[in-house]
Amino acid sequence: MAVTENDHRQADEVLPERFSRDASKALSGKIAIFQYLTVAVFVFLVSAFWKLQVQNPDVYSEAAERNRIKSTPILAPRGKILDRDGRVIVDNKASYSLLLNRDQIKPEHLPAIAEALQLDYGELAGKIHRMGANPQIIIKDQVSRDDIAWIESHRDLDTYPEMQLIQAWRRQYPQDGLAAHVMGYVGEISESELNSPQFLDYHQGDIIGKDGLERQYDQTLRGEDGQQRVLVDNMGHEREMENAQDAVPGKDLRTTLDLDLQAVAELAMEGKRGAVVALDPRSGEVLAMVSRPSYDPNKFTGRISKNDWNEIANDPYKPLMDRAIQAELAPGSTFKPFTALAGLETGVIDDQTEFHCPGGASFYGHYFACWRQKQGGHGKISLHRGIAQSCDVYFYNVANRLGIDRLAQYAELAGFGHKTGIDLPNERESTMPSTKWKMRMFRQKWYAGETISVGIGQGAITVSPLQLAAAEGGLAVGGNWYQPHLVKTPSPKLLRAGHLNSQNVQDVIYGMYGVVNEGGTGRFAALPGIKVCGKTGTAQLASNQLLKGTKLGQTMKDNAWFVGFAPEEAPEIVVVALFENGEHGDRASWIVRDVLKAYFDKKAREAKAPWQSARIQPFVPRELFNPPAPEVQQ
Amino acid sequence: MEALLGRFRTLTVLLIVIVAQLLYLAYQVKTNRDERLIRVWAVTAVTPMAGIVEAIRQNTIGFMRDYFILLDVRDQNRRLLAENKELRMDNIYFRNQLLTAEHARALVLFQAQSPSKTIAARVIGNSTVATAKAVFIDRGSTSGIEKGMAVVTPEGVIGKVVSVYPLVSQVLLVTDPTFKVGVESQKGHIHGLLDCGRGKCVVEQIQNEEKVDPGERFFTSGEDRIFPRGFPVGTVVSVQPGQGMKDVKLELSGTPGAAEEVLVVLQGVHQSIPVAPVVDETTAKMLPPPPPEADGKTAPAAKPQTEADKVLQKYDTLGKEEGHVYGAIGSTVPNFNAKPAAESKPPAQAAESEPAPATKPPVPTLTAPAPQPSVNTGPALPLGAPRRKPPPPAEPKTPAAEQPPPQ
Amino acid sequence: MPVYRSIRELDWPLLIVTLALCTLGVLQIYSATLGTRWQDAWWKQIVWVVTGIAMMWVIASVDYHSLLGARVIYLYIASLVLLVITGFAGNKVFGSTRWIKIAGFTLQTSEFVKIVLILLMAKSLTDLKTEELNWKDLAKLAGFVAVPMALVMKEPDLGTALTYIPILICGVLMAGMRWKYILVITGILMVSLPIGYHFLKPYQKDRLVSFIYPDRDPKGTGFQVIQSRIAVGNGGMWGRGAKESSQTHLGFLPVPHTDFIFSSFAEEHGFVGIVVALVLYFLLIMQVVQNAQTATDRAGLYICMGVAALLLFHVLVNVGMVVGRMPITGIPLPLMSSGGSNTWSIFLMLGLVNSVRLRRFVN
Amino acid sequence: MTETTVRIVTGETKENWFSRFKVVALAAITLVAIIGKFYLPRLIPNTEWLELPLLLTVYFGLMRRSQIASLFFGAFVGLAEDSLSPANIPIGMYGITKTLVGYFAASVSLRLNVERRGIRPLLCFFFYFFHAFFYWIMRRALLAQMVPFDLQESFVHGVLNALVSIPLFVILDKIKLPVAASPQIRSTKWR
Repeated sequence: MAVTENDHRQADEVLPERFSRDASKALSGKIAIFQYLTVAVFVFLVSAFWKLQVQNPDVYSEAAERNRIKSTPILAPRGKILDRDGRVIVDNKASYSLLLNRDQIKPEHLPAIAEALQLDYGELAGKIHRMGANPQIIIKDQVSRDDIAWIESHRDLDTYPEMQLIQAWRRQYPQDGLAAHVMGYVGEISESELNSPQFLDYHQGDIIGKDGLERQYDQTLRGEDGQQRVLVDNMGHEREMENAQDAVPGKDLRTTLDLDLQAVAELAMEGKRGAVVALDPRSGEVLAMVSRPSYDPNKFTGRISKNDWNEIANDPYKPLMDRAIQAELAPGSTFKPFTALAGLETGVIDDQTEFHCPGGASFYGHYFACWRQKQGGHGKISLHRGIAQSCDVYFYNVANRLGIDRLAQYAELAGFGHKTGIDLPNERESTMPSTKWKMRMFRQKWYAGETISVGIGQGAITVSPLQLAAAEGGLAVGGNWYQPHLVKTPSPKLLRAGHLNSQNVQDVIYGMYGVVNEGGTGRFAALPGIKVCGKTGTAQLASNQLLKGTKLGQTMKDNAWFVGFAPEEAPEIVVVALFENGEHGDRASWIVRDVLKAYFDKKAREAKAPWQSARIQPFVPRELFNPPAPEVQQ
Repeated sequence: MEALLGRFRTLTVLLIVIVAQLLYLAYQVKTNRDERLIRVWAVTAVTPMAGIVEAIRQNTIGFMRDYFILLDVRDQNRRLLAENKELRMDNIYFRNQLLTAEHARALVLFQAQSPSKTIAARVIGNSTVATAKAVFIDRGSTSGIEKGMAVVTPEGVIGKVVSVYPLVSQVLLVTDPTFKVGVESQKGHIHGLLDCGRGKCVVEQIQNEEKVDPGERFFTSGEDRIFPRGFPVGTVVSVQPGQGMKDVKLELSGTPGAAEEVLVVLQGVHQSIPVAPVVDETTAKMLPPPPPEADGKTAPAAKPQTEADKVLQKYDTLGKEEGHVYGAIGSTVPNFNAKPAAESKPPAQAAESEPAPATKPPVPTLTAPAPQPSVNTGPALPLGAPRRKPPPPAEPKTPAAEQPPPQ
Repeated sequence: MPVYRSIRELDWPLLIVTLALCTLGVLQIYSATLGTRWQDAWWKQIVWVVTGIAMMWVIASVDYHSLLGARVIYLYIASLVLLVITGFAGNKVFGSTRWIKIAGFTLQTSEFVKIVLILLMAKSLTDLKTEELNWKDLAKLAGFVAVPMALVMKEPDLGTALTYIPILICGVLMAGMRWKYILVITGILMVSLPIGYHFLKPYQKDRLVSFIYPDRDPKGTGFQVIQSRIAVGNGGMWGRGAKESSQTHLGFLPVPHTDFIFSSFAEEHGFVGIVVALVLYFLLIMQVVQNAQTATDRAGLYICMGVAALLLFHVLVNVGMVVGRMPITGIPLPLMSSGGSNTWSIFLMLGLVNSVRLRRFVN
Repeated sequence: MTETTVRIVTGETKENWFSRFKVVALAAITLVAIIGKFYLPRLIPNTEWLELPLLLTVYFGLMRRSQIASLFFGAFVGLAEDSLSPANIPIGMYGITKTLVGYFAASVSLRLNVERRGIRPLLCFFFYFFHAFFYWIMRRALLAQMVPFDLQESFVHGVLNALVSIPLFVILDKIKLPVAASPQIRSTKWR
């Protein structure tokens, strides 16, 4: 202490005023300034906290939340599409999709990402711009193994952290366009679809059915995407994972198609243009439906590139068109059974009525030829042989006697001129001419001469293969027309009941039996042991709207039609084949025969091996020709 | 505290009063609701007087009221708009920022020599963040290093360059959880992804069906377009089947964390080394995709099939065996219930029946069920065909029912 | 002058506030480091606080006048030597050598230099005989501070070096200076700052730049600023609750138990919590200032004011950094941040303050 | 600071150093002032500038010469004003501002002879300005309401309030209790 006191004393001596109590008071002003400064510092600090914690803490808690929780979608698989036996037609395959997290996207990264993944930069940038609202944007589906390796090694925080792989489902369609038109395809929802009311609960970037069953039953097939939340720390370690919402897979869709028949029909149509439709006339179930040329829907699944699309859409043969429901072609001679039926029902002819065919006839100042004109006609010919030999002159006369309106009345009963109402989008309405129709369409009177060619399925009358199959099928089961459908309904929907005279129907069917089994025009469709009935048709292209005026149209040959059903006594199946440019109806009959054979072979197979599956259930009404007049549901 | 109370009493009281009000204010702002109770008290207290005033006011200048309300609303609207704008700006600002983790920076430089295709570099430091899986090397853009280049040692892979400074580069190690490497096994050429995120190194994306044995070595596959193909990666320690994918544990042959001398792969050193050391931080260097593999393993990658395809194939082969061309003019009636004869059918017979099926009259007599000798054999059946032996009577019947087709 | 002083004479309000802050600190260290590799930091902190209090008592019982003689020069020289030794033989952590091992303790020498500087400043100012300092005095005082500053900056440790400046400024202003001088010095500083910027290390430049534009390099140094602000904002009014803070526990906050302890405190206890803590700091500083006012002589006043200025600077820079209002400098928060040297040096300073208080009735 | 306060311009004796008021009269006047603030503009247009509560706070601060009493009075007036103000401004804004005004007014009164007529309007002007500015700062800083600060307008309003304060303070002088009873001077300590 000595030193201290010494110092102190010394200081006191030298500068007494500086150590005196009063002198230190002089400094109090400065101390006060320091106090105010302290207050200012603390106010400054508190205000900073105020700004962060009280004024807008939501911004920061959101930021903290985003810091740690990364949410990614769990994509739901679409339902499969099955055939009537439960065999898978359209499947899903697990794959990876690449998505970009919007809040991490850096525009300058995009060219490099596009280059590495072989994407078109312009398209990619456009897509990112378009999907402004989506937190995540799927930019590539079905990422290949190479790309996965590239993505996973470039996802680090310094390179392209916006990339993220998620498990996705790739739609898998049969190869070679099998049943492509029926199945349709899926694609990214378009701007215009998004704005339409039926897609209210869809979002940008969703995959939806674009055509066929995929579109018709989109609600059933599509599942609901889930969400996964991952707790991430600052190193990118995923600490915890929770499924905020599980994905709900779409429901499978069981169709009435029979893959056996479909396969045979597809094979039979290979290399041809046209369509095949097989129906169960007793219920309207579609067993097979083929349209050729076809396309590969696998190319379309998900996000199709522009080039692929253009290639298919600009094909002159229009592979995208479903000829089975969209072709509008003259039915040709396949219409004759309905002319005959109308004649019998109205009484203008009976089963004994005979006409003379010299190879042609004149009506209203025009000469109408029979197809056997060069061979000198059919001579004297009855109804049965008229149908069997497809004598044009016979039906000219019947049509002449009927007049167009009575003919149209029965044709419309069979479904001509109406949509069938099948559960597929974009079915086309065809034409059944009548005086009313002409007045409505052209503001002109009907000329009686026009009736003559309608009687043999030419002229203004058009039909699609499906319509023809439904019409003939309804006739075959005694005049009850069921609505064709692809997805099994609890009970078949009867569109129209004819209440026809069963004898008249029998007469027409007998004529069609003759077509196949008595050396008629359809003799190539005959099957051993099964009484096949049928009718050929060779339709001129005069009314072919599709090709009229195109270059192809001028070089086109006649379309070949064949309608066949079997067995004669209780028809179970009706098959229509359209062979575009097939020249003559019998060209199409081979196709029908193969399909019918496939049907009956399968039936035999299952009768012998019932344990295989309960595939073809015995259908109820056996007394087909006098059904208890089911009520028309219209 | 007596000193505080005495000497700074006023200051302390001031502080307390203000802090109390501030906290109360904060509470209101935070809960964002009007303080009903106090306002109700206050309003009740002044109501009598206000009532009188109000009555006078209403009788005299009632119309002014609307005017003021409107003013107030407009003012409020403007304030809210301004506030909204500011909040939105804040929002965008923070959204743009939360991206990535701590960088470190270079320490000292070191000298090393450079061979032709690779360039040797020395690890000079760890990242400043203790948990970061990154190191610095003493080579930078002046040595031709670019972002995205691979870093290896003769023993195994190390990492990739993630940021380049003129004299130093930062290397992200393969042990970083965000970094995966495309790898390929030595024997089976099985491809997978190396992931060392969770302490242990595993190879992902290997199907359960594929064959990988412990002890097998893995090499880089080149698919990641960072590491050239064929660099050693590690040796398999254990293999276990997992859910869908195999659980393959790997021991790295390199020592990413402890390596001291490394090689940076200057792919394309034969090209001119970029002169401008402008570090393009946005895009990373990328190798071209690896050439298609020589072992042709990818070739037989069967097209994905659904059952529909199988049915179609079945009918196709059936038709071919019977010599039937579907839908063709003049073709014979097919028999779909015949078994697709695979091996038991004598080829001679098949050849015999094949040529000109259409020209040959359908002579098959009742005694000629010869074309179906394969009924009893059980070849590999396609899907959808009867699994059990179909009852034999089917065969004799069919030819019996056959009629000559009408000509 | 009696050698023994009654324990009742200690500045109890100061001690209570100090202990309250230490308690908050320990609790926060415990909560922030749970499950990390610094898990036992809270226990160490308790040890440091307890030993710190003991040191405080020892220092308080020493008459501060005894430290103001020639001894302070020896102390000053000794501390310079220590700093040089640290520069050569210190432990290298995170790229800089700030620590030295003495008798099993790892000490940050630069922290203790603060005390020596405060004492030196008090002595020099008392020895001066004018009410207004002239240029020569100023240069001498600045030189005293500049030498250890240069040594510490060399380590490199800009943050601690900067803490020496408020000691100088406070002392000089208290001793008295002409307004003219202040203006001239401010002018010179304004001019020389941009030049000085060029002498900073690149990482220090980075920090300054990222302080001004945090979004310029969000994954680099800007990251800490942003994450700290998010942590604070995430706390909101009432806080997320202890151990519930996502920013702290998911590792987004850098060093949540030392430099950034206040952001983790703000995240867990919210606005209410930080107001309480800041009021405690305010009281602490005010109490030290009060001791300055009651000091017997100028030497005691200078010591107390130096301590107050240092504390204020620490709080301002550290808390300002946490809310993004100050650049990141790596200055710990007194009494709350985990760390032995810092805690001890604060307690030693408080011991000096108490020593001044105990001798206020000397006349 | 209180410790060392030195009266610079006071030429008074200790006896009438500070004033006391009739509590009832003060309360009534305060109430009138607060209500006046909100209802006067409705009765007479364009009188929003009139800050009676503020003038009252300043007067009380100047006359009472007690920092604590004044700051509490300011806080009370401010909070009362807050509870009547539009709901988009939380309670406490005027409270804090007026607390400070009361405190500073009392602090000033310790140094100045506020009995002089000339100095009071000047102080009123200054405090009006301080009040307006601080209130604006608080709205900006605490509520993030980015209202512009009209300097010119504030200036004019400050002058107007200063003018009003002259007669007002004269009236208020009437309710003062004649002579301060307490001999104790609390704000200063003399050794």
